[in-house]
Amino acid sequence: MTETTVPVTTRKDWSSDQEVRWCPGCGDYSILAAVQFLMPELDVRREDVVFVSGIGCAARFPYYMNTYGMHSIHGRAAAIATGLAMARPELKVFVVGGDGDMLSIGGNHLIHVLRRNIDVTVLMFNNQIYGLTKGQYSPTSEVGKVTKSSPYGSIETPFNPISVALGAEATFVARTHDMDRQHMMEVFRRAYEHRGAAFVEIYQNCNVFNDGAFEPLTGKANRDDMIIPLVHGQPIRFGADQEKGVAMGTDGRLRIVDVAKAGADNILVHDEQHDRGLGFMLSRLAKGPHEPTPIGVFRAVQYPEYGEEVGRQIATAQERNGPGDLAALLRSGATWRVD
Amino acid sequence: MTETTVPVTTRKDWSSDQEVRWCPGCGDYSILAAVQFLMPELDVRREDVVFVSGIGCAARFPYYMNTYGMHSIHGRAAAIATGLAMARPELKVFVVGGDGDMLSIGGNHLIHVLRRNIDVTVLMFNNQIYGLTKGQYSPTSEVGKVTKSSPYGSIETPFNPISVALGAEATFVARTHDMDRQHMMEVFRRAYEHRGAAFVEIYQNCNVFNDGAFEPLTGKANRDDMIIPLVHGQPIRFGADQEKGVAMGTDGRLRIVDVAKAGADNILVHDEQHDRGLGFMLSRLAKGPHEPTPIGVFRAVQYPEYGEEVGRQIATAQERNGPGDLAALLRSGATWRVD
Amino acid sequence: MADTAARTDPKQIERVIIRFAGDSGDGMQLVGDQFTSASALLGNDLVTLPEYPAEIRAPAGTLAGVSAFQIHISDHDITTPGDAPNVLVAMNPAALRAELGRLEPHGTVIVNVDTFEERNLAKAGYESNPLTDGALKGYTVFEVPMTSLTRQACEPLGVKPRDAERSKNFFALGLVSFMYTRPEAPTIEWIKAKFASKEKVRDANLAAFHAGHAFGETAELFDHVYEVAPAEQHPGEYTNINGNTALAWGLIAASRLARMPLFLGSYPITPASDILHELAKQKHFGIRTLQAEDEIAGIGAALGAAYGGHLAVTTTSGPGVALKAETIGLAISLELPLLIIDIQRGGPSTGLPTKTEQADLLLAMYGHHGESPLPILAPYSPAHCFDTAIEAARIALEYRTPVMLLSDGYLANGAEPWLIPDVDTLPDIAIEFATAPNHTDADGNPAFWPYQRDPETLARPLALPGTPGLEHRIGGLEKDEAGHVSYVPEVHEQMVHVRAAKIAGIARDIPPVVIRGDAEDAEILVVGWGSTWGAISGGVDRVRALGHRVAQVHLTHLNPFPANLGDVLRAQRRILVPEMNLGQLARLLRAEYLVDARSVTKVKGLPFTAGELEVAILGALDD
Amino acid sequence: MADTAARTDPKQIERVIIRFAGDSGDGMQLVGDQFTSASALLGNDLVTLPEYPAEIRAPAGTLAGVSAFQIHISDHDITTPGDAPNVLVAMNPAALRAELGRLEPHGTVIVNVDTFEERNLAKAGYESNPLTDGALKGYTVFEVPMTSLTRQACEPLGVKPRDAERSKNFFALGLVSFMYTRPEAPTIEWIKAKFASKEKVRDANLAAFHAGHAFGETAELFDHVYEVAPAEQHPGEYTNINGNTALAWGLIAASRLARMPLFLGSYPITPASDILHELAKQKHFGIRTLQAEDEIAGIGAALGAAYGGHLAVTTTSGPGVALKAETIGLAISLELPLLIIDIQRGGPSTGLPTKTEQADLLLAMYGHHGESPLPILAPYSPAHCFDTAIEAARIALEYRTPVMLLSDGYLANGAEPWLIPDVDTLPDIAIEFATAPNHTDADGNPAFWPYQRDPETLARPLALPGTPGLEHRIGGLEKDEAGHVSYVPEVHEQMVHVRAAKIAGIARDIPPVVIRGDAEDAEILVVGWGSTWGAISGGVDRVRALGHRVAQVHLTHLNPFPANLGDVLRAQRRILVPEMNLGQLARLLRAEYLVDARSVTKVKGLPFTAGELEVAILGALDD
Ligand SMILES: Cc1ncc(C[n+]2csc(CCOP(=O)(O)OP(=O)(O)O)c2C)c(N)n1
Ligand SMILES: Cc1ncc(C[n+]2csc(CCOP(=O)(O)OP(=O)(O)O)c2C)c(N)n1
Ligand code: SF4
Ligand code: SF4
Ligand SMILES: [Mg+2]
Ligand SMILES: [Mg+2]
Repeated sequence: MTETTVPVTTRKDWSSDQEVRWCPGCGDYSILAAVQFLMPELDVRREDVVFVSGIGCAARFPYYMNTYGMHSIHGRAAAIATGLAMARPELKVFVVGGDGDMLSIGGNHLIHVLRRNIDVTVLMFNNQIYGLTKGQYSPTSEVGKVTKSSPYGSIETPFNPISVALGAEATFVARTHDMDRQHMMEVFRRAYEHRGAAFVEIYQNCNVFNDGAFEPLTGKANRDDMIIPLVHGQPIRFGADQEKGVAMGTDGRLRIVDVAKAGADNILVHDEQHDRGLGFMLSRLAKGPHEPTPIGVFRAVQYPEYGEEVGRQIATAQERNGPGDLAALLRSGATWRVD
Repeated sequence: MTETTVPVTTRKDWSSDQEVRWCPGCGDYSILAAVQFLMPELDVRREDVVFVSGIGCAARFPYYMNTYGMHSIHGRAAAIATGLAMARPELKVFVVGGDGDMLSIGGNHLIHVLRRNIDVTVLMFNNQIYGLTKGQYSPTSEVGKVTKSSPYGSIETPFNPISVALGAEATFVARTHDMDRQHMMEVFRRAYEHRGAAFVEIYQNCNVFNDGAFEPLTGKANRDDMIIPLVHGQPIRFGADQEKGVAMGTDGRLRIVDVAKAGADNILVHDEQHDRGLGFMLSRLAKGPHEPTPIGVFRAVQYPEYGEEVGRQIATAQERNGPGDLAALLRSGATWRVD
Repeated sequence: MADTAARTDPKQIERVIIRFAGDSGDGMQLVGDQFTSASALLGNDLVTLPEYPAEIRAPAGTLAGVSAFQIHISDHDITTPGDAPNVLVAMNPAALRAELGRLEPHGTVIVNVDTFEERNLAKAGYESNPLTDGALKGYTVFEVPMTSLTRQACEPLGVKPRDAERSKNFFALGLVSFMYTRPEAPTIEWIKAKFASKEKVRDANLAAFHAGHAFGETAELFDHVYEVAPAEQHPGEYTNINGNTALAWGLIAASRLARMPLFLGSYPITPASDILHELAKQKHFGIRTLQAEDEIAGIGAALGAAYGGHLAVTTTSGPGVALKAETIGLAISLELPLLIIDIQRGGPSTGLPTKTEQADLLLAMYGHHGESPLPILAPYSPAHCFDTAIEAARIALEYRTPVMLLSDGYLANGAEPWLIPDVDTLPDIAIEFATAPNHTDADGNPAFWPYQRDPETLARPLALPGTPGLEHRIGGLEKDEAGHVSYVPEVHEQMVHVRAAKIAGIARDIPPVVIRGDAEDAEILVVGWGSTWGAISGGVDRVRALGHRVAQVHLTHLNPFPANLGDVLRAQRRILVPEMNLGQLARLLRAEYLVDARSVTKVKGLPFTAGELEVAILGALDD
Repeated sequence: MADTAARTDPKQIERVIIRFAGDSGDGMQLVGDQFTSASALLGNDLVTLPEYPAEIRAPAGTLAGVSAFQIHISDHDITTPGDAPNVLVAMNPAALRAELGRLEPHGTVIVNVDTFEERNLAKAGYESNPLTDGALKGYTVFEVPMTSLTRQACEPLGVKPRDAERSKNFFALGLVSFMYTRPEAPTIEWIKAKFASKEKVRDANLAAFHAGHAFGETAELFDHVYEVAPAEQHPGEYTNINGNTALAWGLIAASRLARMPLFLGSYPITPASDILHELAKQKHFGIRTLQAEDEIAGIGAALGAAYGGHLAVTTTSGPGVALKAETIGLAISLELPLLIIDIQRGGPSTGLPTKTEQADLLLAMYGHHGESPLPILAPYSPAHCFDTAIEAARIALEYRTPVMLLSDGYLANGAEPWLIPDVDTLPDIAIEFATAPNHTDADGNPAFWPYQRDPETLARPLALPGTPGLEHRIGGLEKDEAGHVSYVPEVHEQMVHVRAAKIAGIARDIPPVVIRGDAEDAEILVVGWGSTWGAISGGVDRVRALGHRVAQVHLTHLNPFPANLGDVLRAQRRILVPEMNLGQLARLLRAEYLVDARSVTKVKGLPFTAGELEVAILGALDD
């Protein structure tokens, strides 16, 4: 590897020779396309990229990327990626999976990978359903959802993945959706560039088992009124004419207001780097994809990255004790000689 | 059980005959005492109370309560309690364990029991260390902590248990500490009375492996200036003369202010029922027990309780289909006769 | 030709094996199921084998997307879905390519000729058209334009051609129903009921079904139609049932027989999920189901419910059993009744998730740390899942122990006619819970000792939370009879032995093995367990028909083994153990009885065929 | 009496077994360790057995709180911590009560008489004082007021009496050091170094140690002191090492020998945690340790690091192995090198967490779903943990497979003198990673096939992420040689067989078993594995000393077995298998070789003694 510049590539270079096996019309296709279109724009070589996934429809993702990849077991991708990223900090590690994989069986690994700020990019495809096992409700399914495993309707309050991630100390938290390639690419790029753990929730349509779940939000006709784009340093406004906005009251309540009435100056300015909970409040603005919902980056703060800290401790230890002398180690306790 | 009133009991009735085997001076003793003193005040019979625990010093708790109890395996108490509470909604189920048990290995069950709003009272003894395994850092240990497993200092951002619980949709979230029996009893009583999952973090001193972790907060001399009591409907004020307070700015930032300067009217009024993130912001006020820290109830909202909903669905199904006829079930597909 | 074959009397045949194959989206499982129902109503004996790909929907028209349904119908008692199909219905080139190899020599192929155009051929990997290039020489081939005929049939209904095409599977069903003289009425009724809420679809399907039937009648393709007479069966009421439904119903029955509410803690996984689905549907039986956050929570919740006095169950497949190992250990230590149901599939790891295998026996037996024995049972046929669920519950309750039940993907989805039992004749499996102290302490006070055992069964008393006066604590640490934690070396050793003795003692309480075939003086004994029963029986019968003396033993109880098994085995000249693994039962038998049990193995994700076992048994006889 | 015993020449004895026992807070492990070091420096052979309670600190003075440390020192090669102690040092009544039963008949008891007052006697459950009520008849009892003498010795230092009392363990150490003529200097040095940062404590401990020594010299209690001469040992440099340290160092050595960085993913659990602690300390070797959120994450992270090219390890005990089962299955399917280290403890469930047991062998062997073989190794002594770690790494790397290493609580904490190996003589275990394509695809382009195996070892090529041109995907679904997912029945069957053959083939690459004792014409063969080696060897030697012909085989490789094991076994008249479980190795041997291996079992959380095995072997000879 004597070259120092990364070769120019196109989407094709990043596509593996494997036939893509998602249902026709599945939102996963557009996410795959967004990633494959993005990769050539990043300053990275194919061999330095690894996709690690669990099990589920979403988790088939690595097979379609012409990079290194591991399709592991259900829920454990974050744990496996933790080891890989710690061992090989120079690699770019992605973790890909579904809402079941990451928030049901894999919930604990997810919150810990975020807390530890491991240098991985987590892409969670949220289709609010278990696709691969043919349609049971998931931890993000709405209350009342009728599925094979909830014929009388689900009675479980869904997780709000953004809230979970923020409650788990995530340093980068964002949301995007499968109907907007530009937005996906932009969010993925930011997540990729973030040092430490980046969590991205992607609203994804499962047209077989949960068709139209995000239509109220992502449908072309609905977007203006329903999607609240978050832009760092900008007032939080939306609507066809940016006529609506979000404001904070001294009673500690965020409200959606009419900008004209409330006054443009009173619109809350988005601050990704807010360290004490604004992102969380924004994540609570909508109770589900039937209310105006923020998308974009909720939080992006710089904290020490785990692998780097590990490296630093090793360096410190080596400064202090030299680079590990095996013969000396074996003699580090009391020793005696027999002649 | 023809009696309808609960017999009068004293602490002694709630103490089992087992010798208590915590280290002398351990904060667990005072938590045990608070629970044992509280029980006679609650309208409940001994036989209807069950303590379920995982593994750890804290998890030995059930042995000392003269009730039903299960000392299960590391991290799984919340899952076991889920089944018990669903099966027997008339029982009062407590889940007891340490910070390692509930936030490390048991993190996923914890967030799911909270999300589902199972009718259990979760008491998490947070000593910011693994006690039983003799002193490794835990997911709540502060960065830089030197332990047997982190001789160069821990590099992990700790969880803030209140934030985790709120991020996981918990309907009741509170914090108390082992140096204030009255406060403990009050919080435990509220948690017990809450319908659905109640989460209580108890700052607990492990005098053997992490002595004094909460001293800056809970030490008699420090309390006034360091503990911010949360009282529903009251302005959030603290200090020997209530001279300090918490206020929200329109920039979405909570600040600790001088009441005199800010004006008493501008002090934020605590609202446990705030449904969109105030409790979370309050949980971020302190970055650790070395900054002024709120204690009390962060959130208490009424959502449908899981077991009750299960019961309701069964009732609906029985209304619709009758009470389950086995012979008819076996004939519910196409059948034919051979003579 | 007015006198077409179709109008002549049907030709009587003893049995036929038909395989429907098409794209995953083609609805092959659906029509397979309905053909099964119609045949069952006719009184045929039958066994089915559904096979579908692991992908939800692999790209249409590819080999990976082929979904198939095989049915064996017969006028006599049969035990397998058949070795090689006699008839293959191939809805597209991929189906033909993927399935042709299984067809019997000179078998019949019915293809949807409309799909044999360039793109589809390419997707299936054909370089030239097999219908024209001679690849099907030797087979009887019927080329039927199913797509276009279906479209035509639907035209008058105003159904759009693209929508109409979706009904082509019903065309195929109509055609095959005609060929094998299945009555039309039940299928018509069923289509009406099934699609009641979608009128257009219902009408299209009906039209396609009629068109297929009519095509058979009018097109002069077939020399004659066939009839398979009803099998001789015990009198009574029958239904057609697959293993997962039988298991779910068996659990419901067990809960009734135990007079305990049913609790299921589960996490979805193929091929076990349908048990969760079925039980979730039957809520009016007072069933509580929890779709847990993972397998550990699933069994954890079940254990909590067991502690609360429910008949508690967890269902899963191999990866889930692996995850549940630690909690199973706790259940063994607590000595609480609990059913762990493993619908085995191809491993290791994610392996072949939609295929069948029997490779979790040793995991069930040994997959927990420490000395931690538990009973293991395995049903031998789809319907036997019902009985085995009840028997597993009986043992779990009576002995206060977790019990493993090993079914597999083949049993789970395969179906057979089932003589519906009279529910009043099912056993009472209720147990008594403790209501009073069972001990007097040193001070003369009454006490409850949760590990003071029944001297005969060694079962401990169960006092449910809520029982006044019996408050006590249990846990996973070693404990003495009083239930108190004890690290005394002798107590531990005694408890280890008692736990082992309790499980071993169940042998007194289960039926002895019965030899099928030649009980005396056999040349060889064939020992099996689980879903291989049908194929083994078929193989044994064939070898006996050749004049050999063959004995057969099929085990439902795998731990402990029936008390007489050692004697039976030691009396044999040769022992052959066919398994869909590398010889797991054989290992257990060898270790336990020091007999030279030899293995026949097949680890292909597919059940044995009777023919394979015939060959294997004959081969073993030569040794 | 100027001519006191202490001033006469020491009496030479061959060996002595001393047991220090006191409250958990009394520091028995600490003085035991130091007595060990001093004895090691003297050149004695020695074996130790620390035993401590599961509670961090059970209430002071209770039976549950007793902590003990046993040391066996000898002038010749010994292999066990000894059957029954010759000397018991009891720091309080509870220690006396808990431990007296182990002492040899007529053994010596040294008690801290200060503690024998009413409250302590009651806490220990004594109704009267055993020192006065005749309970110690037949023993040689020395009543020493250790607490008060320690207090007196510390007085001049200005140490408060309550603080001074804490040093009474050093008084005991001084006294026993005197009795057995241990040199004082090393202990003094050690106290100075260990307590360097706490002056007061250091000085109090020194004073107490001197006082104990002086007490022995001046009090006219002892007839004479004893001397245990140095054992004959291979020349070289020695250190005293326990199993967990040896294992940790072995892993570091393996990482050097493999030229791969070491990665540990682990979750704390007794008795394995110390390996994590030791490796976390040695960061300057470039070691990365992750204290994971649970055992599943521990092995998951290790697997990720293995994929990244690190020598990856996970350490745990039984409950953790159970939890790791599913990920082990993935590692087997991926065929990545990975060490899984199980420090076994008493089970099932939480069981006896601080006690030893060997009951996870069958779990290691069969505790994963599907057909999923993996190699299993077990060290036989504390120092052998070092070599076994290297051997396990060698096999894992060369065969690209997870490997199980089974140590136990006894090896983990027990110590023995170890001839420090010359690091230059350790084997090179480095492997080559793929750097270039190994295949040409249909279009003639170079390709990398991750499952195209080495024809001899059947190992697959490993291409590390970061290697240009070899990008590929691996996963837990069944796959073909090219690494592509495949559900083809024949591919699955072939892969199942190949994975089995790869592991079985390791037998060609491991040393044959060597028979210790009477290789020819033995009356009985004793087969063991793991930590029972010392006790078995002792038992075998005793029975041989009685004139019997006894052979002994001790297995380090448990899967696959050494190639000649079958022949060795089949040549025997009797086979006896002692295990700290209910007969797990015996089951494997019986199933594999159809030999009538009989079990001797002990499941008490304690190791066998040589005496117990002597009895067992003699008993078996009578059969
Ligand atoms: C240990 C384990 N448990 C269960 C399964 C079955 N399983 C496979 S994927 C899946 C959930 C899929 O849902 P999600 O993660 O949301 O992905 P999607 O298919 O919707 O993309 C389940 C339950 C498994 N493979 N392994
Ligand atoms: C499956 C499993 N893993 C690990 C352990 C070892 N273990 C017991 S308690 C514990 C952590 C204790 O910490 P915490 O939960 O904070 O309780 P504390 O002792 O501090 O009260 C660990 C790691 C175990 N018993 N079981
Ligand atoms: S089942 Fe749903 S998520 Fe899965 S591939 Fe099909 S459409 Fe996509
Ligand atoms: S180790 Fe710490 S937490 Fe555990 S009992 Fe002792 S003081 Fe309490
Ligand atoms: Mg999903
Ligand atoms: Mg703790």
